[in-house]
Amino acid sequence: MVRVEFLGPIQKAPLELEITNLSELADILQKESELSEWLENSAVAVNDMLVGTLDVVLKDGDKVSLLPPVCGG
Amino acid sequence: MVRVEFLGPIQKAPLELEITNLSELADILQKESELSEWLENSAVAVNDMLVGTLDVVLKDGDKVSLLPPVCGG
Amino acid sequence: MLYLYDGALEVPKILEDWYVQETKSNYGAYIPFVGTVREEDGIDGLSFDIYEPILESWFKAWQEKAQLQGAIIKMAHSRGNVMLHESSYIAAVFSPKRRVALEFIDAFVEDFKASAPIWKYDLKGGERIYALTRSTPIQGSGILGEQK
Amino acid sequence: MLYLYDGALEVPKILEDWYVQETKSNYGAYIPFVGTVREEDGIDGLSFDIYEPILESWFKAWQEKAQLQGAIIKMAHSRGNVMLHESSYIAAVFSPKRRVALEFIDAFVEDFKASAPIWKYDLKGGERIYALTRSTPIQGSGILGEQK
Repeated sequence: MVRVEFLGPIQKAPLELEITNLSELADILQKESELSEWLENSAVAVNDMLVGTLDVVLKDGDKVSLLPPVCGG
Repeated sequence: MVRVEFLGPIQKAPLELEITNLSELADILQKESELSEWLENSAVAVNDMLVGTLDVVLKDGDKVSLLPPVCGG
Repeated sequence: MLYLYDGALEVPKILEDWYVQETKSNYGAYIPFVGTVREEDGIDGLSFDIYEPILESWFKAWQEKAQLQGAIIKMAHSRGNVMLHESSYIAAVFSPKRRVALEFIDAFVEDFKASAPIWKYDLKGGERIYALTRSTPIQGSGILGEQK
Repeated sequence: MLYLYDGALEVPKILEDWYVQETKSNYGAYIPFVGTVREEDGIDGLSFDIYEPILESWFKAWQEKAQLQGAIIKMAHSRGNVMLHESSYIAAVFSPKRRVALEFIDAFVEDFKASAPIWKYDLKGGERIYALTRSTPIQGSGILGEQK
């Protein structure tokens, strides 16, 4: 299982999914219309490392995080 | 009389001179060999305003200051 | 060092603590940047969420950059609510050299704004409203939204 | 405001006083620059002469520049002796805007170094030695030395 967390203002409970890469996750999340804006403006981290491509293999126990636009300070 | 002050590290007592412009002051100070380095690297203020040229008329009561290289902080 | 606090920062105490910590370190320049909540658009204050694991790795990468230049950085940030005219953010650089310090604080604060995983909300009439229009997508955002 | 002190600056107190003075002024950014005496070349400390009339007019011109951008500046400097690891200089900018503050502190500190009528001496073995090689001629220097 891969845990998917939605950070900050994205009001969505974490998911536990049987997926093996980020591309599968994109397919699943794109079906949820209330997420569409967040998918376009959020960064993605796997095990707390930011990634820049969907070509990322996921294994059991991995954590994927969605980080919407930031504004610290 | 015009008062000429030597600021900071220039170890020289103030002068009181009968001069009418900065060009005359340059002639007088250039005769003092121990000042030659200071004349080359010092800025000049008349009545506490920095000036960039010798074309400055001086009148009785004016103050001329020599400001050697600075290093605040 | 990275310091996170619940609510507003005690700015004078933090600035003093950091100064004292480095008293004998032989740095010639200490530049703190202090961010304070401004009265604007009728807000009562701001509120912050922080995702600490990524904030820590982001900060660690900047610490290493600082070290390469013989400098160090420190940062403090608030979690939760910070009201008008209170401060939520301090970043500081210590360096032997003035130019390094001036350039570092600028680059660090700007990257903080663009990249640090912190989310800001306006507090307004009892509501907590995500400040979307003042927020910046982290570099590389949007990959999950790409149509294949 | 421009503050001159005999001997080392009480940095935490000054940083706090300035912060408190502007608590309600609605500035979003406060950036102090603190300059501290470094151990270098076997010095025991530094010593400073200041020519106040021109320092004040130089500072006033910068205050006016700051005002045009909605910012303010404050500065403190030591007169006389400041020993190792003590601080002799604080410059600070307050601004509604981060970018203005970051750019202003840089420009202000650099012009301070190049133009403020302050002379620095190394304290070494009981002597007070003018730091000529680290000093900068003020712009326009040398007119009295020109051969006619």
